Amino acid sequence: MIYYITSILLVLIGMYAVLVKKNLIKIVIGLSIVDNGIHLLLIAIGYVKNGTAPIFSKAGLQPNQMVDPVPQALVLTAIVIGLAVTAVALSLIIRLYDHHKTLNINKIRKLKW
Amino acid sequence: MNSIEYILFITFIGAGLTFIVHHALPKLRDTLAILVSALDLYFVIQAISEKSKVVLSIADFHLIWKTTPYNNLFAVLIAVLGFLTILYAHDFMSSKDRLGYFYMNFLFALGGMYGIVYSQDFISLFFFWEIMTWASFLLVIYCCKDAQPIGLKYFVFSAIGAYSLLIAIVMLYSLSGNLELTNLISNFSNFSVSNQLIVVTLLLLGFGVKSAIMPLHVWAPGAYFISPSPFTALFSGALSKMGIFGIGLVLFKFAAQSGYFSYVQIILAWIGGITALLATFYAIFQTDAKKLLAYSSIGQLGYIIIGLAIGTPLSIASALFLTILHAAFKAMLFMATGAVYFRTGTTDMNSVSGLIRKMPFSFITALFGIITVSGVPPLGGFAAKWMLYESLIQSRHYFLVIVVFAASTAAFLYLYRFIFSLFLGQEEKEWEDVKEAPLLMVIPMLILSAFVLVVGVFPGLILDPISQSMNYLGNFNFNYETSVLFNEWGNQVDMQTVVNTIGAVFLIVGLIITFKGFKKTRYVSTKDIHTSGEIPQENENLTYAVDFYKPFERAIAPILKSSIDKIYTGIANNLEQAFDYLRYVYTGNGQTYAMYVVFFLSLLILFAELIFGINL
Amino acid sequence: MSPVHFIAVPLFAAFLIPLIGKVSKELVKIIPGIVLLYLSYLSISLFPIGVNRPIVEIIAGFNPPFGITLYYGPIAAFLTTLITLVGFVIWLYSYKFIIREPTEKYYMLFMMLITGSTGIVLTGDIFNLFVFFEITSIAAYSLTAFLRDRDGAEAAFKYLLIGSFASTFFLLAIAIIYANIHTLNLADIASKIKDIPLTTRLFILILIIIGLGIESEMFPLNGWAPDAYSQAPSPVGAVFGGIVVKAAIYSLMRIIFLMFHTADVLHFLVVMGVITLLIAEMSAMKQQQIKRMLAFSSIGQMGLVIIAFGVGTEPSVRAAMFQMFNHALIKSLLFFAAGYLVFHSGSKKISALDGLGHDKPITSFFFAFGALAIIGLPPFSGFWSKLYILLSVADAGLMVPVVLILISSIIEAVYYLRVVSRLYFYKEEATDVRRTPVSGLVAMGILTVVILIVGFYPNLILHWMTPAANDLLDKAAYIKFGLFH
Amino acid sequence: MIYIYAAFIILAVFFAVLRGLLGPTTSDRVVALDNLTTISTAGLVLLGFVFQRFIYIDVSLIYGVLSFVGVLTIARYLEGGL
Amino acid sequence: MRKVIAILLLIIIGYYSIDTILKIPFGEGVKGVGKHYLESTIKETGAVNSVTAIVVSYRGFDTLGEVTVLFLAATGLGAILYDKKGKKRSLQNASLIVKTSSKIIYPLIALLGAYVFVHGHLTPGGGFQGGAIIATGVLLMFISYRSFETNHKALSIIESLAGMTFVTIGFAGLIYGTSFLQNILPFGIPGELFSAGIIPLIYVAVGFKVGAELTALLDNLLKTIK
Amino acid sequence: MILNILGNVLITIGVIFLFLGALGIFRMPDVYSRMQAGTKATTLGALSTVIGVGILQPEWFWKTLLIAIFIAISNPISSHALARGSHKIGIKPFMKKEGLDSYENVSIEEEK
Amino acid sequence: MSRFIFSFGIFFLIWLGFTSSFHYQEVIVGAFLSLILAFLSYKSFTERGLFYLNPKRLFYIIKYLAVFTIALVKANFDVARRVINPKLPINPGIVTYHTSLKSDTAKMFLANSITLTPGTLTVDVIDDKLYIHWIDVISEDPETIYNEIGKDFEEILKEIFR
Ligand code: NA
Ligand code: NA
Repeated sequence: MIYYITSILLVLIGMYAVLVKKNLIKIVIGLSIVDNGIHLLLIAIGYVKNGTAPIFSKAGLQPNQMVDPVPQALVLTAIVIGLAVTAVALSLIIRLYDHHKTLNINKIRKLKW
Repeated sequence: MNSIEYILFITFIGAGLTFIVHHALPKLRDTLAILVSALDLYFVIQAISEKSKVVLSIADFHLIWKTTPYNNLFAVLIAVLGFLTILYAHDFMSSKDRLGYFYMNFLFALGGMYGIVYSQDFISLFFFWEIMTWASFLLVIYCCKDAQPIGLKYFVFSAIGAYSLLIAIVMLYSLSGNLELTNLISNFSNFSVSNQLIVVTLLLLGFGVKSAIMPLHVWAPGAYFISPSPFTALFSGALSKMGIFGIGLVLFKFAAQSGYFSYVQIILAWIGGITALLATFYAIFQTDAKKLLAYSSIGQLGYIIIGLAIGTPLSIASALFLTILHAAFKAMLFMATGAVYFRTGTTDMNSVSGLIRKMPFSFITALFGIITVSGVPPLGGFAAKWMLYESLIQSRHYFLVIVVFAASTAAFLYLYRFIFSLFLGQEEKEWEDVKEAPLLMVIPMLILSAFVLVVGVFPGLILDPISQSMNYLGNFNFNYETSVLFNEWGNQVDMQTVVNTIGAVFLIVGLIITFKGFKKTRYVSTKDIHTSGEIPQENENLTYAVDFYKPFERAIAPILKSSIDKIYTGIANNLEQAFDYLRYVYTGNGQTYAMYVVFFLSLLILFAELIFGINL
Repeated sequence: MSPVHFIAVPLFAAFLIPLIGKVSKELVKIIPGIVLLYLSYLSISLFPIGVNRPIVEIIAGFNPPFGITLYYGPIAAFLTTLITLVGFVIWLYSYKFIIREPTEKYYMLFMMLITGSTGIVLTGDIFNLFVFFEITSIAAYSLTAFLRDRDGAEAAFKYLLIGSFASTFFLLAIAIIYANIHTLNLADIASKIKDIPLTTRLFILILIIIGLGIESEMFPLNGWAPDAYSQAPSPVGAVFGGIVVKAAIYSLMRIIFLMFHTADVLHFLVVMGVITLLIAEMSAMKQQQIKRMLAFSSIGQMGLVIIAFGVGTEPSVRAAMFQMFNHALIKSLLFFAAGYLVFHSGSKKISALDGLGHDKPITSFFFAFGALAIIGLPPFSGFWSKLYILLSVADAGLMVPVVLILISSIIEAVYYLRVVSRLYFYKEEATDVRRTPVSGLVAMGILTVVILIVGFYPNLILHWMTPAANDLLDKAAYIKFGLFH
Repeated sequence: MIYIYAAFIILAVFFAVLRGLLGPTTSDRVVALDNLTTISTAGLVLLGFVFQRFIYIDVSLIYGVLSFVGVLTIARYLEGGL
Repeated sequence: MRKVIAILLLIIIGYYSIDTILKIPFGEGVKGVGKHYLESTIKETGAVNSVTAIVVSYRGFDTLGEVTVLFLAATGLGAILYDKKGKKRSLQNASLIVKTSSKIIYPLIALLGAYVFVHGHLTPGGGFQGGAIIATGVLLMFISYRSFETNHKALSIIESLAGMTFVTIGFAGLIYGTSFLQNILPFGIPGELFSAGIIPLIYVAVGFKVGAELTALLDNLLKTIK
Repeated sequence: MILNILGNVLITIGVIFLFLGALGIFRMPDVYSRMQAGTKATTLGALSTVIGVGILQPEWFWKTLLIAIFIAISNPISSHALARGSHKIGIKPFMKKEGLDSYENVSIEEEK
Repeated sequence: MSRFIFSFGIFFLIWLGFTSSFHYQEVIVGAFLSLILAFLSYKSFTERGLFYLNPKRLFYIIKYLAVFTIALVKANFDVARRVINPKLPINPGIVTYHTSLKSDTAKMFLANSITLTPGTLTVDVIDDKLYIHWIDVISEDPETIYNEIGKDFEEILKEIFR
């Protein structure tokens, strides 16, 4: 339960950063926090009370003792995707800083109207 | 292939070819265009006897093209005028460039018109309507940078017209599931009254724009003025008649089935009347011959609309008669003006004068033209106008009679000014070397002059096909021999004798005046004038033509001030302003865009059940 | 011969390109062309089969809903064909247009973008859809900034910012769906969606509308679009307008028609479409830059498509897809022509185009042609699709949208004509001697010919639209085939 | 027994986190973080023992390695070495 | 102002999200496809790690996409930061201690990475994790040596070959089996290293690929700092 | 049995030192002394805990040993790097007597 | 060659530690991977290779480990003392320690060992000087510093790296 709420709170905190912080890096951090919130949510969805990792690494482990492996697999993918997006975002920030000499998003709006 | 297919095929392929030929063999280009229009004329006439019909399946629609008496009337008009104007264009345009573009669009416009008149379904009608509109638009903007805003105005109004047509078409489709004319006509009475009214209004609006009825006329003066003269002749003579063609169709094939037909008639008739009157007033104050003719065109179409709207056999006949005559005389006038332009490089009535001796054929054409316009015997205009008065009186639209009469009288003022400014008055040094226009320009003018003369003498030539097309439009039994005019006079005297006599008198009087004018013409400077006490300024041009109707203009200045044009401009500016505010939502700040997303999300969340319903 | 080639072959090519690049730079440029030719061949040969009966391709040998499947039905057949066709032309155009290094990376990104879009179109699994969406998006972000100029980076960053929101919401929707019904297969979800409580379903719907609406350029989610379209290299603008957004709209509509097919939702789409259309067209009116104008025009067209989908009848869906087809071709043509016009005039501004019609007659002609076609002037193909949309919208009794569509059409015509008249009627002297490369002209020529042919024989395309429309509308069939193996 | 271990670990985490929150300098926070990672590495091994899952040892090892490089990177960043 | 609006909107979204999500039962047994996977992982894939079985087998297509995403990011960065090459990585040297130890630890981290991706079907690891660990090793070298250069050519060749291997394995399934990415190798004895059919193969490819790509990413990002 | 006890004893010592390390970090006056406390105590704590587990669970021993070795090598390195970094950004060590910072000038010199 | 074999051996040992298994498959794969890795990195991994396997050096290595362990335990009790009773007298400062070790690896071990022994923390190593944060500076005399802080380690390390 608390995981659900925490994950949504993480999403909201991240979004707040994206919506309000002026620094591009902070915005990207905000995006990452959002991502993490969603990942946590996925993991929480797969959680089973007293469940263990879904790996049959020794005899006697029963499927019903395990957590749902699907969300974990999905999170793995989602993490990689989040990483890729963050990397691209950072490279764009490097470019933006080169051209604008600032990281303030309010000052980077040559394209408008 | 039958004639209709030939016509469309030849015209459109020809249009493309002229463009290509222009780049490959420029010398053949004009010949090709003339050939195309001549072939068109041949096949149009062929089609009349052939009773051609084409059914073509495209997308999910059947495109149907066929000949009806009504179609043929307009097709012949287009073909004749098209042929003559292209002939005229050969010399007129010889010094211009981008002629491939010019001829291609010219032929496209022609093809579009043929398509429109032969169409028996709304898809092809709209299809060709668009082609015609675009081709004419491209010709309006042909000349120069100055033409662009004018072209844009023409375009916007055309688009409004075309799209109201389209809305009507789309409605018809949704009401009856297909767009074939015969089908729609037979289904029309099943539609609800409001649907009927909406459809008819939209159709009239659409066609009305093209025929420049007030208050949708504002595109016309500029567009007529700026387009090259050969095309102006076609534009005003034939292209604007596509509106009339459509209005006739709408009124008698559709609106007549509606219970509210009489209201439609009255409103339309009054719009026609106002158009006629106001346009005439505007025409009076123009200093440019072409603009004058442009307003005159608008006014004349007003008469035609009245005639159609009144809806009695006689009035319809008069309207159709006027349609044909207007095509002829307006083409003549534009051609004559074009000839003047061709030699002098201007159509400004204040700077050109006294060309009568230099350009006699052009003068004759212009003279025949204005005689026809003003409805003076012996030329066709007389009979047509008379029929209109007669029908108005018969149907007790006395007030409209007054309006039409006033407009006609006023028309005389500007027509007089037109011919006087250009051809009469002093001969100026400046235009000493001016010669008559080349033969290929004169021939079409003379052909048309001969035509109006012949029609004046033998109106039956025209009234026969008109009565046939009226039979097609509805059960209008119009027999010109039984009409009041011909009846009352014809019973007593030999009709032709009367007309001829009156005509002969007028002709003689006219010629006397003219030649008298000839003799009295002296070479004087425009400044050589007695001005009771006033000292003329250096740069003041004091030909008679200047401020010709100044007092009159003062009198109706208020009307001019509240020009509809200005209202439109105001609306357009306000709209643009509004658009301008709208695009400020794109602030350029990525964070703001993100905020929009979140805002939209919250909005959807808050009103989720309201928006998406509870039976998701 | 399997639909998976549409995804795997361009991907393989993307992986291959760096290796080839070690050998020959020229070969790198040719490979995407070969791939796209092959895919075109594939789409032509698979098309009749897929239209007849959907091919449900199993991946990794696990039956649905346990494994991922590809669903190659009529729509997928149509869209993959469209993507490969447009992709091929874009490649042709890029051949000489993309001269800025690293060209190798350009083609890699381009190939992966093709992979992503065909993946979006083909996949039968919602999470897989998410993955392909991300592939497409990240490729798009990178391509937007490909020129490495100031504005490109800005546009790409905004795109990324909003795009990340899209993926977040979409992923959240997937998470909630999985949490409730424990499946990710689209057909399976469609058959079980009613098991989810109403309020949750509403939330899922909203999240999906936001998530996929962003890439579908729905107002007010489209702030990124004008920037990205206008700052990306011109062929990439064509990629966005011709490929990416089409795939995005398709996925949005597929999900809505599978899971949330109710009158209210459809009405919502119509309203959003109309708003999108009007605001975009009005914004386009005042643009100073030609590509930005094209961008707004694209958004407007998407609004039109959304309206048509929203009407939700068979004719309207058919019309929507026809419009997508036309828009993909025509907008590509416009972006191509604009690309060289900008190149020749040396400025992105519309005011710099004066007289180019005389200097660069062929390129200008293509632009003018495209402009007339997109306005919907007969006999170009755009006329038919617009007409069909109007007819179908009116047929559904929605006269107000009809009127608004036409008003927007007038606005659209006006701003296109402004550009065209600048090309031809403002200045007459020739100034520039650079030439438009043949490959670019051929690319534009192909599009022009196709637009004309389709204009005269709309049935060539329309014929296939009816099964495609039914594919979208017939949820039961999708479930039946999607879960069948 | 396990509870005693858990109690100590939790207390350790508590104080380290407290220092992380209090700062006052960035270095202090990083020191706290470094500490936390070591505690976690050991904690994961312990957890593996408690759950009797060998795989946790793998996790611990990898976690230790990654966190080491992470802290080192931050340290280098602090001194302007990046 | 922006803050207030943001907070208000986020409260709305948060409230509704939490409201919706709390309707999801928490911690109850696995259902649906997840249950199927748990019950038949060993039987159907030969892997003992269900997550890996899902990642590489059941949803192997996602993983191909995921590999693509990383490749895409590396490519994208290469394009976006193209002409940044040649700049010094850092201003200051690392200390002798860090430098010396890095040299020793770096190959060990690489070995750990290899261990992780080779055992992806047996342990919580996998290609991505292993690749990431290898890249971490490279990161250690990057931060320790100002002028540490990766062999770009080799990296790019590894990326390409690994990616092509993955797709080729996919096609092999299509050619020798019935579908793309289908397992065509024997499962072996569950729990042994040589088991689970194509999973380890794919994970080795992924490991190399991810290692090379993340290295390229780091290289690109770090290079740009003066 | 003996192994069992030994293991548990080691773990107990381990967690206690882990706790002490954390407490030290919390209580020490400046960043350098915090590092001192932290590094030493947590290193030993972790080593002891990990090896304790290895003893309790003999088949895990080798791996736990690896972890222990790694911790023993890596912890002082990261502490050193942090100390150096802190000094470079100008965090002065807490001193009772002035001039006890022989690294101060070195640090500045190198930057020049 | 010596360096290569040494690297391979270490890697293989560590691999075995990782897998904790002598299953033939693991051994084969491990050997293979170690071989590749050793080939790629033996140059940077070790400066001297099998040199360390000399029995005398092995003896010193073990001795070193013992000394180190004792120092570490002492250090921890020192820490415990200070943590529990922060009022204990301290006199922190950074002192310079001169080492005669030449090998970088040796210096690294020395520095790390010093860090883990009571009251000291290596801040930096520059040439033959170690800068050490000393929590209780007894004396600033280089001789005292050497004896107090690193003598035990340094002498053994000298033997190992001789
Ligand atoms: Na994965
Ligand atoms: Na540590």
